[in-house]
Formats: sequence, structure tokens, C-alpha cells
Amino acid sequence: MALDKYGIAKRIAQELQDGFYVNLGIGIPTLVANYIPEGISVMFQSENGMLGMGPYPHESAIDADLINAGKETVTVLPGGVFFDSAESFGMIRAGKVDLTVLGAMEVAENGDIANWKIPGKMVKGMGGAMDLVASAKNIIVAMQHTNPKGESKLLPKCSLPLTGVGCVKKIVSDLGVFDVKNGAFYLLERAPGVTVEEIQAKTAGKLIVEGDIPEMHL
Amino acid sequence: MALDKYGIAKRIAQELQDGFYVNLGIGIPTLVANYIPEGISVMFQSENGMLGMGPYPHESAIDADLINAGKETVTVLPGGVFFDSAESFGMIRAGKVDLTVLGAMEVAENGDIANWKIPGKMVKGMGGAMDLVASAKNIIVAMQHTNPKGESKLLPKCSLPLTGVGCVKKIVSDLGVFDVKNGAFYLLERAPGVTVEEIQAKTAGKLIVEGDIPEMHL
Amino acid sequence: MKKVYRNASEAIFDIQDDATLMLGGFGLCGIPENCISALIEKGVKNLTCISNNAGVDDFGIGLMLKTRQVKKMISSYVGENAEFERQLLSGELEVDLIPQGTLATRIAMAGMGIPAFFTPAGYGTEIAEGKEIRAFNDKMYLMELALHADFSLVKAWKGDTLGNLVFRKTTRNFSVPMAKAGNITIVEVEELVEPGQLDPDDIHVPGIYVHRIFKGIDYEKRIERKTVSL
Amino acid sequence: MKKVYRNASEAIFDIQDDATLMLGGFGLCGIPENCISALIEKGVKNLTCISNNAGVDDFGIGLMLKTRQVKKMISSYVGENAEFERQLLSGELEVDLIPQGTLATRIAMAGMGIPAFFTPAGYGTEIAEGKEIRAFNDKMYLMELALHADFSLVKAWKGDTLGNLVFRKTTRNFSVPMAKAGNITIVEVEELVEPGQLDPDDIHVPGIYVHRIFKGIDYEKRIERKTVSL
Repeated sequence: MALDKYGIAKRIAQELQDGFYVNLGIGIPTLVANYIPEGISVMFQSENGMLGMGPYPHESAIDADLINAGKETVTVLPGGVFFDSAESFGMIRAGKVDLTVLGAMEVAENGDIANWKIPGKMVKGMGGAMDLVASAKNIIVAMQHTNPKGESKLLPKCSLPLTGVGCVKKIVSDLGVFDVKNGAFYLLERAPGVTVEEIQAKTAGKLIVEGDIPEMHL
Repeated sequence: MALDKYGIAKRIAQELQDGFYVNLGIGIPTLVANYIPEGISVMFQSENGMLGMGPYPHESAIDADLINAGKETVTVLPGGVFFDSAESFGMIRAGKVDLTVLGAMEVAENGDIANWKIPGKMVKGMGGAMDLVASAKNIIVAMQHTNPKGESKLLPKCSLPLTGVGCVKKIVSDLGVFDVKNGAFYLLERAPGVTVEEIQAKTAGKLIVEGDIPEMHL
Repeated sequence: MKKVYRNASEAIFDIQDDATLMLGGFGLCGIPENCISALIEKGVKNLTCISNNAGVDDFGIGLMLKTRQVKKMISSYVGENAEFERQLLSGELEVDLIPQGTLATRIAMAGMGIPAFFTPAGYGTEIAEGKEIRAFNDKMYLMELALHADFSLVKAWKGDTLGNLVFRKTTRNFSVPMAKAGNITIVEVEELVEPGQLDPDDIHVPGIYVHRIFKGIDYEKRIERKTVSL
Repeated sequence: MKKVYRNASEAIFDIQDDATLMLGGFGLCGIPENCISALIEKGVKNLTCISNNAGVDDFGIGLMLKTRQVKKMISSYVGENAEFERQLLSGELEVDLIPQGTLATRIAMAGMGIPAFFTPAGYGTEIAEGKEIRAFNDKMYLMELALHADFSLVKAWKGDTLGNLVFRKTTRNFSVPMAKAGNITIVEVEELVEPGQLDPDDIHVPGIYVHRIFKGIDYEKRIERKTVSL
């Protein structure tokens, strides 16, 4: 059975390592914070100017001066720190953030990503996505494998305007986990009950299936 | 009579205006701080990372963590602020410092300045001088009119390696006050008792003397 | 040093039609509420507003959109408000979208006197069109220019009469680089104190960047997305 | 997150011969005294040291010159010590002199992921030789590159176990940009505290830049020019 958004987040959380500084995009990526593996400690960076982002506040602790990049009220954990937007993107560009998780409309087999603009629709802007994808050492895309029309979002080439080129290293979709390298999607794990054949059918880009593909453990 | 170094500093202090942010170089420029005209308030910037530099500390208040760009122990005045070297030169480059006063070995009639290197001698470095002269809105050079050999330091062209080009706006020497513009030194004031003829004789660069030149008031 | 003004109207006295403004804040967090009100009251028009976002329909820059005072927005993310979308689609409003980090850094560079720099953001995308591309250490970068404005309008938490500023939590955002970048920087603060009352080690924006400061009033601090833990 | 080391020797364990180091401080103010002692004890050689100054004969980097551990200095102002001058004139020591603001900014740019930028400092001088020159708004600028190092050695006043740093007075100087620029940043502090003990609004260097931290001992804090008012 394909994963729901919580399952995707849970699987991505397995990629976290102790001491990682992590930037989570809006949507599914945000959920990753709920599934940090036991025994490891990570720090979340919010690009509006915070390290050590904590959970949403209790009603009594809401503070209009403390929001995340999704403009949601949040908290700061002990050891957290605030800084300005220039400093925030400075640390992102300098590669100090170990892992960036974000959503995508399309990913190409060469690692290109499109997630900010659909021609003909009102464009709200790229926010920090172009900076993040151009700078992050390690980018995992969290997304549905197909769009609402059932078309593959893992493509030979992006059809939408690009956010960044050759930058996506890994994808966790509702159907599986994929390395993006050598101009192809390498299937690493299947979602529970999902067959290689289904994944193959729903992947328009070049898919590499080497040996026996295990089911993921959640 | 030619001015001594205190006289030069005193005359330069007359150029200060209320609200000015001022960077004073090592040597005579440092003395300017002792002659701030009454009724005005200026803030001194020290390029190692301070605004609001105060006088030297009393013996009991010496603090190794608080020095100026000349590496001397100093104090900070109420309203002062500390910052790092990158920020310090950022504000200098962005033209936020209203006036820079520094010494020179040579100034040319086109505003070029040389004050960091004598070929054949041990070179200690330019420190912040090149940044300051390239960025300051307003630069006054404080210097002796002639070198120890009696040769003019106001030249048609600098003979020493340059610190900056076309940047000096005004000179206060022991003999007079000069605007540097249109490729010439414009004599504005004479030191008390110094004649135009003496200044003329000791100025190798193009000197413009327009009308009656007043003696300076100290 | 006479930097203290009595209120927003007096502090923005010389902002005219066609001015380019930087407005601090991220979303509605840390926006210069008093200055925005005063701009609306003054009725200046054809403004170019540099701000990461464009407010919501009834708060922040959204209020200035309603009164048709904004000719152009320079932002990284907009469209949280219906009026914005309407004006954009009808062609009344121009929008220049810039990657958030590039926007923040172009502003910061203006405050550092650096006219141009290289960033990897947007390489290979439509953002790179017409820009100089160059490789450094085998990675591709675009040349971007410092971004200047006639006025920077910024809200800080505390400030002293010399213009030294302290911000609270995530309100630093674009406000700090904008405060340093303005040809004229106008700051509203919740608390205006005397020199010496702020610790010189804890100041986020040295007063040398700040031209005018006043104590703001009636802060609403609207929250855009209230999210809570149960 | 395991950033805390017991002392300088353990924190610099992997610094080898021929390494490029950034050493924080301005003059003798805020220098990493413990790290310098440990480097001397370890005896690593052929070091390239990026530091605004080179210490005095018997303190700071001067101590490493005495033991002939330094191959090259990258600085803005040097020669406050006789041994430095001797080695320079005899050709044992290389020196690369860089304008102070350019040096600070090249280091800061490394910490911001910006590979190159334009500055007016040195235009028309020998510093500009071989560099790309370009005009922006009718002013001339040089292109300068970010400056990187294998290790940054920095002394802060307080730090927490996550690497968040606070500096005191004018000790911020080159130490803050260097702390952000190091491939590996090693910090010694006078006081090492637990997360949460530093106010998140008052931190000068966020811990994300800091790889190792230890509590230093026996700070001498030598004063280079003691000047007093009577």
C-alpha cells in the first residue's frame, strides 16, 4: 500500500543522523520533525532566522515575534539561536546545513527539480527554495509519486520551470525510496506492499532496479 | 610659525560637525579627539570593531578585551557598540563613516595618497588604510608639509606605492589647509605667521592661491 | 545627534511619490506597523516596495495595496491576499520575484558597500536569464547586484536615541539587513531608551546605520498562522 | 551533537603539517592562547596562518614564529616583532599582505558561501595587479575571492556545548568571521555552559558553524599597548 504523508515523513526521518542541522520545507517535510529516531539529536533551521526550532507552542505561549518560515507560531528549544535572513542564507549557502527536505512538483532523472511555478497560474514566488536547492549538501525530496491526474512526477526531464539543476540526491515518494544519480532513479526500497512493477509503471524517468528491492521498515 | 602636531589636530577638529561618525588614524589624527568643538557631539569609530570609543582608561579600568585599532587600551562611551571586523569594514565601505582622518607620506595634486610602503624598507602592511581611503566619503590628511629632508610631501605625482587614488579631499599640514580638487592643491588658510611664499616654496605640486588667504583661527 | 522623531508621520515626512522603500519583516512578523499607517495617511503613490512578502488583505503592506499606493513589489513570496492577486492579474501591480536568500543578500551587500557578488541560487533557472554566469571551484554562480532603496522602514524591539537597535526572536529577519542598507533608515521601536541602557555587546544594528528613530504605538502584531500544540 | 573536547591538545588532534589555519584576534586581543600553545607543543610545521597580525616576540603567533612552525602569514599588518622581521628578510617566512577590510570580508564571504565579490579597496594600487577590475555606478572595484582555511582557531568569551558563542567587547574582531569560515572551527572559551544558558537573542556565532569547543585555561590576555588616562 502506498504511504500516506505521515509514512513518507517517517521514512525520511530515518535519514537523520546525530548532530545534523536540518532545514524542513513546508508541507510533508515539516512532519519529519515528529519522527526523529530515538537516541539522536538534530537541530532544525528555519530560514527566516532560527536554529533550534521546537514544536508549536501551547496556547498560553504563543508569541507573534516567534514564527517559522511557514509563518506559523513555533517555539525555540534550549540552545536555540536567532539571526537575520542574510545570515540565515549565508549558513545555507556555505553548506552548514546538513540536510534539506522539500517538496517538488517534478524531479528529473538528472536531479533537476521544479517546485515553484506553473505557467498560466498565479505565481506566488520561489521563497527560499532556489537558494536551498542550489546550496544544500544533501537534498531529499518528499513527494507523491504521481500528480492528481496520475501522471508520473519522476521524469526524464522537467516540464515546469526549474527551481534548481542537478541537485536532488534522494526521493522518498509514497511508493518508494530512490537515489538520484548517474542520470537515473535508482530504486532502493518499496513502500509496504507496493510492487516493483507498479513503481516501474508510474515512473516516467529512467528507473534502475538492481537485485532484490526490499520493503522499507517504518 | 608652523603648527605642531597638536595645532594640526586642533585645526582638523574644526571640521567636525554634530552627529559625525569619524574614524581617526594612528598618530596625529588620534589627537583630534582631544579638541572636539563645544556643543557638538561626534562618535568615533575604531575599525577593529567599535563605535563610541572613549578616552584611555584609568589604570583601574584597563581591560585587555577593549582596545582600539592602534592596539591601545581604551574605553567605550554610553551608547557605544561592539561589532566584528567584517561588519566594521562593511560600514566603512558603505560610506556610513562621515569623516576619515589619516596621515600620509605623500599626497598628489590629483588626490592620490601614499602612506604604507617605502621600497627597500621592511613593509609592515597597509592595515585598514586602503579600505578607508577607497571608501570614505570625506578624507582629511593630517601631515607635515615636508619630509625630514625638507622635501615637499604635496606632489605633482606620488613617488611611493599608492594606498589609494584620487581620494584625498583636504589636507591640514603644519603650514596650512588645502582643498584637493581639479588636479591641484587650493590653499584655504595659512598657519599663523606662515606666508604664502613659504607655502608656495614648499609645495611641489600645483598650488592655487586665490585672493587673500586668511590665517587660521585656533 | 538628533535622530529622535516624535512619531511615524514626522519621521517619514520626506517620503514622496515614486520612492523606493525597503520594509522589514517576514510575513507579518516584525513589520513596521506605524510607518505603514503613516504612509497610508500621507497617501504617497507609485511606491516600489522591497519586502520579502506583501502582507495580507487587511494588514501590513496589504493595506497599502488596498489604497493603490504600490506600483511594484520586489519580494520572494507573495499572494497571501486576494487584492494582491487581483491587481497583479489586472496589470495594476508589477512584481519582481527574487529568491529569498538572494534578496536578503543583495540588501546586506548594499549595507556592506559591496556592489556585486556571486551566488549559486537560480543557476540553470529563468532567474539566471541575462545574468553573468561564472564558475568558481567547478560550481556555477550568478552575479547579483546590491539592492538599494531611498528609505528603509524597520521595526525593532528596543532602540536608543543614537539609533542602536535590539530585536526580539525571529523579528530580525529582513529588518537587520534593511536597517543597514537604507539611504535613509527610519526605525520604529517598542521601547526607546537612553544611550548606555543597551549592552554594547548585544546590539544587533549599530546606530551609525540609523538616521531616524521613534517610539511606535498601538502594536497589533497580527499572527498570520496561529499553530498550537495541545 | 558531540562538540565538547577536554582541552586544546585534544581539539587540535588532526591539525597536520602544511595546514592552513585562521587564527582569530586583533593584535593580542582575543587570540586563541590555548590553541597556540597546543600547536607549539604538537610541533606541526609549515603552517599557513591567516591572522590580521602576527603577535609579538614572546606572545601569540610570535611564539610559533620562534619555533619556526610558520611558513606563511596572510595578514594586513605585521612586524611588531623582531623575529618576524628577521625571518622575513632572510626569506624563511613568506608574507601575503591584504587590506584589512578585504581580509575580513574575504573570510566573511567564505562563511556566507559567496565565492567572489567586488570591493574598492586597493584599486589603482599594486594590490590590484592581476585582479579583475570593474566599474559599478562609475566607481572602480576589484574582484576578490572568498578565503578558506582547513581550520579556524578562535577564542570566545562564553560558549555552550552546542557551539553557540558570545564575545566580549572588541574581541569579536576577526574571530567572528573566522569562526563562520572554517572548514573545521575549533573554539576555546573562558566559560563553557549548557544549552539554554545563553540568551538566543544575544549569540554572536550560532553553533552550526562550530565543530569543536573546549574550556580554555590560564588566560594571560597580554596587553600590547597599555595606555591610560591620569
